[in-house]
Amino acid sequence: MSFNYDQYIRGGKLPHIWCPGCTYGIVFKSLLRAVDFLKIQKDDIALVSGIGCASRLPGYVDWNTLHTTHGRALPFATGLKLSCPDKKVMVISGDGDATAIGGNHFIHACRRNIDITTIVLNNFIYGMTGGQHSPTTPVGHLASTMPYGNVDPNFNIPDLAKGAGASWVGRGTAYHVPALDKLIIEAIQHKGMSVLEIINACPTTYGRRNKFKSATDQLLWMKDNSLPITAFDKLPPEKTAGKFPTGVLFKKEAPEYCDTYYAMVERVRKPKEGRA
Amino acid sequence: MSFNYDQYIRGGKLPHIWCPGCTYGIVFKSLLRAVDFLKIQKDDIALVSGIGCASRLPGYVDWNTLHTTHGRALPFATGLKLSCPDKKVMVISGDGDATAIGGNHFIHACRRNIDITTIVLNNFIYGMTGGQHSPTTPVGHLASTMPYGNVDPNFNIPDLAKGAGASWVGRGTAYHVPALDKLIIEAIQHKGMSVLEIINACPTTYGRRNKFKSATDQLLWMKDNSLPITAFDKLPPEKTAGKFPTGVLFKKEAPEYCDTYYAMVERVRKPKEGRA
Amino acid sequence: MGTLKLLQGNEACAEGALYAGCTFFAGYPITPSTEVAEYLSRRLPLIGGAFIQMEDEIAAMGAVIGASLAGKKSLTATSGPGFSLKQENMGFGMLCEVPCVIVDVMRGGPSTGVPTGPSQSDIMQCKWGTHGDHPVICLTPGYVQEIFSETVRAFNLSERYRTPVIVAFDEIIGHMREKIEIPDKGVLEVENRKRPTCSPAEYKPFDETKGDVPPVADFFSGYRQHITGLNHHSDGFPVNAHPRIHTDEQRLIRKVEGNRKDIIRYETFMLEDAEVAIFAYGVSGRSGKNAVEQARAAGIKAGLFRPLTIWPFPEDEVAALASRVRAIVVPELSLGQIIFEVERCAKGKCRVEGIYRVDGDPITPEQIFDKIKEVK
Amino acid sequence: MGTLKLLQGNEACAEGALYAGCTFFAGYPITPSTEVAEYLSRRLPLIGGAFIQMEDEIAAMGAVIGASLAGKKSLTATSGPGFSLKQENMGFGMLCEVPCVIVDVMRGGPSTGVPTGPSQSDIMQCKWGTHGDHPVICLTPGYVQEIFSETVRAFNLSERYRTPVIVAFDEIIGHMREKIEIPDKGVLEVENRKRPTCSPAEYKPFDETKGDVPPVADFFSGYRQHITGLNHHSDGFPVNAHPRIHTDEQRLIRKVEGNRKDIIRYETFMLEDAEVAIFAYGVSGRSGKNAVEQARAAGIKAGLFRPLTIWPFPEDEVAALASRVRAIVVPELSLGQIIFEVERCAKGKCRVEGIYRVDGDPITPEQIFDKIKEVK
Amino acid sequence: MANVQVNTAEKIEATENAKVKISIIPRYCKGCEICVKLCPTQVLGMEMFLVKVVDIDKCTVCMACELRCPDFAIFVDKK
Amino acid sequence: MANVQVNTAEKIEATENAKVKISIIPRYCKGCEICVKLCPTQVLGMEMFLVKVVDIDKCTVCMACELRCPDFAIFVDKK
Amino acid sequence: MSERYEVRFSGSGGQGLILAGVIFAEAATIFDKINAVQSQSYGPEARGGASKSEVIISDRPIDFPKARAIDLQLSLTQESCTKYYKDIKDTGTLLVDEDFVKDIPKGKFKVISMPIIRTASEEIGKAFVANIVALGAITALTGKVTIASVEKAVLSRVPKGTEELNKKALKAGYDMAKTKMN
Amino acid sequence: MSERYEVRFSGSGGQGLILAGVIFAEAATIFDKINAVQSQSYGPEARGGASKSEVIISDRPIDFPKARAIDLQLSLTQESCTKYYKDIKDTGTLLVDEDFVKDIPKGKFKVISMPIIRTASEEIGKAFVANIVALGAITALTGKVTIASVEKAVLSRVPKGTEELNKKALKAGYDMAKTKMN
Ligand SMILES: Cc1ncc(C[n+]2csc(CCOP(=O)(O)OP(=O)(O)O)c2C)c(N)n1
Ligand SMILES: Cc1ncc(C[n+]2csc(CCOP(=O)(O)OP(=O)(O)O)c2C)c(N)n1
Ligand code: SF4
Ligand code: SF4
Ligand code: SF4
Ligand code: SF4
Ligand code: SF4
Ligand code: SF4
Ligand SMILES: [Mg+2]
Ligand SMILES: [Mg+2]
Repeated sequence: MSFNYDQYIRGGKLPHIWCPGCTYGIVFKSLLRAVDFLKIQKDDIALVSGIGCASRLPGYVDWNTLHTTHGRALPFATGLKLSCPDKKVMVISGDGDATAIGGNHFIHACRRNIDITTIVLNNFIYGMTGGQHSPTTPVGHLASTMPYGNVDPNFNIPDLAKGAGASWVGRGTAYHVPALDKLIIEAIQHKGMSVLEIINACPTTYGRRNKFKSATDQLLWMKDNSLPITAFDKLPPEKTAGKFPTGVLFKKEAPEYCDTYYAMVERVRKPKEGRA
Repeated sequence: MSFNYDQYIRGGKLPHIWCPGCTYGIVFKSLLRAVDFLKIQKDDIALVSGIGCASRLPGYVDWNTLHTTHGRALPFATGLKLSCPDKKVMVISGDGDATAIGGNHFIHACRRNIDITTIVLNNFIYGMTGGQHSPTTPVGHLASTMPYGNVDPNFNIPDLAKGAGASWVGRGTAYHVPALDKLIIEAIQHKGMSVLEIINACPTTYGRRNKFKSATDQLLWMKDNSLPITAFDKLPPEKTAGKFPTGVLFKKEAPEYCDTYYAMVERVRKPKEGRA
Repeated sequence: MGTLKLLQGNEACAEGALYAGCTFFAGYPITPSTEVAEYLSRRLPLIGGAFIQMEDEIAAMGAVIGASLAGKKSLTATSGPGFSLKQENMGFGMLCEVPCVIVDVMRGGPSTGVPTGPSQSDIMQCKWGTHGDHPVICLTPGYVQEIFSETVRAFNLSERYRTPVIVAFDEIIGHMREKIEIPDKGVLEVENRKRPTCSPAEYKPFDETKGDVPPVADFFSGYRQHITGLNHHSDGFPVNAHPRIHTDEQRLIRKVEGNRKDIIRYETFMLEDAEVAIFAYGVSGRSGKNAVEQARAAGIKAGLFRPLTIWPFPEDEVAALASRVRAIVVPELSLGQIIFEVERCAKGKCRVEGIYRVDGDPITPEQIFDKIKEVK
Repeated sequence: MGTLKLLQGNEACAEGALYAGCTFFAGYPITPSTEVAEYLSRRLPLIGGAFIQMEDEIAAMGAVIGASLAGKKSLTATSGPGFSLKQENMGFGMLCEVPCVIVDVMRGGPSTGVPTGPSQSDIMQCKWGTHGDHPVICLTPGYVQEIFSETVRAFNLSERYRTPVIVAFDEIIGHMREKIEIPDKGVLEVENRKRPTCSPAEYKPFDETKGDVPPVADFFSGYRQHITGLNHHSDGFPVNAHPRIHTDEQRLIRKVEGNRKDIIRYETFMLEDAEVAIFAYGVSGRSGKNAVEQARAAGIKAGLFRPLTIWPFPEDEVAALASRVRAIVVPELSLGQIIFEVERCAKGKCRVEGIYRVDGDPITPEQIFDKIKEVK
Repeated sequence: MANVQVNTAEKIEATENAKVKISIIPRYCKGCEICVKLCPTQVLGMEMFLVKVVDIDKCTVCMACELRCPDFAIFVDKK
Repeated sequence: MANVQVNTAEKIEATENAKVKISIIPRYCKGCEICVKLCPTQVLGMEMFLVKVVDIDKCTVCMACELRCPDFAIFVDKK
Repeated sequence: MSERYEVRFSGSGGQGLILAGVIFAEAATIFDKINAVQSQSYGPEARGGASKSEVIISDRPIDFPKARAIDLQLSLTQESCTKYYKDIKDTGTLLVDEDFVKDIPKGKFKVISMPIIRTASEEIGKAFVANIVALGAITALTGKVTIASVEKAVLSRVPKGTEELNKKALKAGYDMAKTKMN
Repeated sequence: MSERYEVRFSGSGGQGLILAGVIFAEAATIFDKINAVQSQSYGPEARGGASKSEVIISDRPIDFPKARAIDLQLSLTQESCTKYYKDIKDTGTLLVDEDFVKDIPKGKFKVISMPIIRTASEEIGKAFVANIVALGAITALTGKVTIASVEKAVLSRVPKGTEELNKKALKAGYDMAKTKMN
């Protein structure tokens, strides 16, 4: 059962900076297991992030890692991927990083369907800066900039990704760890832009302010309030009210961006037969 | 039948700068008729735009008008609207302005469901800068930066708006003028973020390069390739292939942003009865 | 008598804005400026004002301009990376003469740098950050009480000159708590933009014949107008390749440079007979004051020039200083920025020596004192 | 013998990039720079390179950095508003020492300004546009042939010093067509970044013990590394409040300022015996040359200093000039920007007089000649 | 309401018969030919790159030309 | 494979019985109590804000603690 | 020729005058090896309204790149003629389209009127080669660049399949101007 | 007191030490009318790792705002103690939690060890008031700010309903330190 995390973790970097109970560490372990399962070599994978607690993850893992500016991981990753289309490029981001300041890059990467596995760690808050509301903070909940209860409606990240054109969209949670391993594996295997939202707990800036006694309570909330999409789809609306679906939520076949681009390159570079 | 455009057009501003055959003028007239129909007073409406040929429209109309920076009309409009929630605020934008550089503001305005009527004039190209491909240029078509045929997949603007949370989404064309008047009226009447995409012809930088002999040919293409959503939905996929639906594509009830915000303000300003 | 409070610099900034009549804030969180937003998110709803957290800093700057055009006194606050992002829309505000206040709480940079570390290394960006020629007013308080009063003054200047005003201070003062007195209403002057008195038909938003600061009409007030980020005629409509562009941009610059007397404010400390002057603002100015005390105690005639207005730069004052001191010492939490301006204005008349520090700690009085001894 | 072509300045820039080995372009269209992108969108696919139009300028700058980290020579091109937007990520490139070239074709500003009008009013922004301390190399060609050669040089400097390099020119030269000669391959030197020779285990991306410009490893080349926009140790990992920040940022500045001899290039024209010097770059430099001819014809000893490198600023050269001429005349398509630097370096040793123009037309030789007569 | 639509400051070329009046503002017309090509009954034509009325009697007052003229250059009034 | 997961440089506190070995790295443990609360059989407890094994014999090797420890601080090996 | 000589092509956006200017400059620089600088008006006015393209030729290097004293101006539309004629030198020439420029501005310069567009549409059969007809006329009128070079430049720039058409157009303009010059 | 006096509260993020510092500064400035400057460590290390909050008090205006020569340092954790003790003056005092700081650093300063956290959890019944217990001890040890003022400041900052608890905690710390001082 035991897994050798050490082979992937940069020497001397643990303990990581995340708070006690921050579930990012759970996801981190899942990511390592998934990439290991797929036998992707360390030199052949890059992990790119923006700014935020979530975005600190790449610093710990012994791949090619790039910690960019807030919200901009996807453009940097696009430059990398288009330059090295045969390498694996992943992005890890927070709800704020990916969908607030980074929203435009997010939808455009989805539109292009470029082969970047994008993992959004949604903890419903801007953790790094101390708990301001994000585009996913539930309405009515408290945040340091919503002292009277949040009035801002939310993004549904999978809906947004799908509406923008992503070809693979999924959702997992930090509670459902074995399922999460499988989802990350599938997201990576998918060729094209895959978006995996992972529900996380930030006890420090969100949980405590919103009456979750501990990180464990937040994990149990995930357990009690989610349903696999297969079950979710079968139930009548009364039974699914207030719950969120998990699993592979959307999937389609669509040409991948680098493929299309380099096919064009091939076409125009060929000596033009049958032409003057 | 005749309509008095003069009452809305700023003196001495015609002829406008748009090219011969540019269909923006057709939409402009439709917009004036719609606002006139709704009896909105000139002093009570603001029209905000970004940068592009489409964004030049506000300069011609005798309302409160604001021509901002490229892609940023919605944030400026948000500042205006939240400051004067009882006034009508509209945004007019191009496909590039709204969905390329302005994509983030677009999805966030949709998410907030702020009461701004947003009209996107989609001519499938960056007109103002001379015909570079936009997020809506059809794949395979030519643009000044896609000399070998466009390889970039497209946004479906209504899908994007819906995925982001807009509560009213529609599509019209510069060809279907009477229908367009009605769509603009309905978009304005809707309370919340309404997004109306209007298909337009840019003969200068898109049409000519893509074998449309004239603007008229582009208008006739709209006629031949669109279907009212009611008809579209009834037909089997074979019959709708390559066609696009028009009309009101999506509509939902959702609280409007300023309403929610100022309800919160009311709540917290009330003397706290029953409390120490 | 006002109210006494123990406040963070950032909180004092928010209090200053409220005192000045600010009713609109749009922002995007960023360390070390976030407390300005957090404080106002609690206070603005209580006075019926609007607080909105936008999707990014670009949007925040746009919303602030939109709200100001609707007549609201508007504020945004940010730090380095966000300040860089705001630059394009700040230029719009400058060209379209939109009153508003932008707070930049400076942190270690460039790029993400050291988010929680102090710096004074955006100070040249305050002046030159956006493209094209543009007028800049930038205030640099050094004490929490001053953050309050200079924020009030920033709003006043922005209304008086119809232009965005920047308030820039370092992370140390932004985060530190000191006692401040918030004066009662009416004690500090609060100014409002000049609004038109002519008929709507006669109104032109950029009518230079009305003086360098033409009156400004609110949107929806009956004065329908067109505002554009293109260069424009007095009526607000675009102009292309035309002498008007030159004269109008000159007016924008003149609004600020021509009113230096009114805009420039500074504190001097033991400067009258000084042989060595320290030119320092913000937290470095505080160290400078201690250094002067140390120098005087050691019998060295040192003095401090502490600008509260850094842009427009106190050119004449520095030039005059340069003619009568042996050296000007410029301590900065950067690798040397404002010293370029000091050097320029000194015109070679005295030595100009910098003290630079960007390791996350403030420049100490001792560092400055050592330099004073060196150049005296 | 090379190839003769009649090219726009913007096209020559694209040709220069290709000559230098550029295989990656990311951009977002904006007048008056768009032709750089359009030209490369035709040419890059033919050599198997990548051309991508991003969703905005921020993304374009990010993609360029990403591609450079993968080892590609990368370019982006823009104008004022887009240049403002790129600033944050440019700062990342500077701090993380990513070689790449940024072209800014200057148009009338601020804000949207006059998109099709020329200007030289981003020149201070080139130096100070992003927050924090940062090293800047900026080249300012004045002829179409020079746009070609300076673009090649920009790539070389960017590879040599492992830093973003800006090429800035005005709309007039960007859009005008002149004959240029594109030298055959090998005629102009083309330089590549120094790559590590040590083992991957030993490799540190910012190892100052390897010199001021540590070798740079490509992503996916076996040298796994961490790159962050936070201040970092030599191994690339974040550092917080630490002397390292100071010394490392000093190194970044020193890379550029310490290599002025290598980086600074300029043309002089009849300057040896001049009593009045003109300091002008870009299109204003061209007018300056004609003005010198007019002055000499009228018996006035005028000369021209035309910088091709504007940042780092040719401080010593200007200082030396100031000590031997009566006046330096600085014509700029702005309301006065680079004149601040000239004034600073002149240290009061001679008169410094500006000629400013922002109405959409270039400064004429006659305008400069008149000023020469005035100050001679 | 007839004619109020036409900017009074502009030169107008009017052609009329008993049933209909077609007004053209030459300074506004950019000669795009949209009206000409979309007129179902060939009432309109081009001359020196500008629209002109060729045969007013064929006009059915369908308004296609006025509705789709992008330039505020042609107006049709039923009498 | 047993034990390779544990950073050899770190101090490990191991508790074992015939069926299972539970390893804890005290320097990594942040005392979040997730493992303690999610352990279905109350094997784990807290002491001075750090996790400790209270009753190893109750362990069913369900792995809940290891899987959900965010800090690489607890590892369970079946023997 | 050692003097600076300035030619301006003006008309409305879409008439191909920028291309004409580019071809003229290319003929001068690449084929005739003299110096030339070509520039054009950009901006919203290039959409629809008056537009211009300018070529400065000279034996000496050209530093100041803007045309200010026009030796020869072509105007294919009334609007462009009225807007730009003021820069024409007293010794210069204004060449206008006979049908589209009726209102000839007053000045000391010489005026030549020719049916350029009509020639293109009626004689050559395609209105869109009016720019090449005009280029032929300008080549003749300036006498600074050889017609052989201009023809080479034309052929290198026009779309495949239209070579003969353009050669004809160039010659028609050249001949027409030559007769006018006599 | 005219001398500058520097107090540092250190421990781990989440122990409420920043609040303790703020209360102490408030007691000094607002209630005791002497000058004070409070600052704190920000940064990733504030999450979990060592964190500190500093208060400088003085009769004179305080210009240089950073604590460099600590008169009194509280350390509730070993990590914070080890990380920060170096700034303590030779004449200063290090106050540590008896249970959590076992490894006392060497120095000329005086060391006082007290069961602060244990007092909070066992005596008062809530571990989270450890910061207030510590504040009480510090008030006693510094003697620069009156306990009455500190109590007022505590009551103005803590959540409604926890007033009694906090008063008790403050007193417990104060008393405990007083005995240690004898
Ligand atoms: C341009 C810019 N704006 C703002 C910030 C400040 N900032 C850093 S992280 C962050 C939000 C992080 O939230 P999220 O992405 O949800 O990540 P989390 O910390 O919750 O994991 C913000 C606003 C920044 N670094 N740069
Ligand atoms: C920051 C910035 N980037 C780029 C531009 C250049 N620009 C102006 S309009 C435009 C595109 C316009 O396209 P669209 O919005 O589709 O409008 P259209 O002209 O087609 O109506 C671009 C790229 C700009 N003005 N500002
Ligand atoms: S602040 Fe929240 S998201 Fe950030 S490390 Fe702490 S718990 Fe995790
Ligand atoms: S370029 Fe296209 S969009 Fe712009 S005015 Fe011309 S036709 Fe219209
Ligand atoms: S109204 Fe109809 S029939 Fe009459 S001219 Fe217009 S399009 Fe033709
Ligand atoms: S549609 Fe309008 S602009 Fe076009 S030809 Fe007809 S009248 Fe003229
Ligand atoms: S493996 Fe299961 S039973 Fe054993 S300690 Fe862990 S959670 Fe408890
Ligand atoms: S889950 Fe991990 S970090 Fe949390 S208490 Fe258990 S071992 Fe410690
Ligand atoms: Mg988050
Ligand atoms: Mg468009």
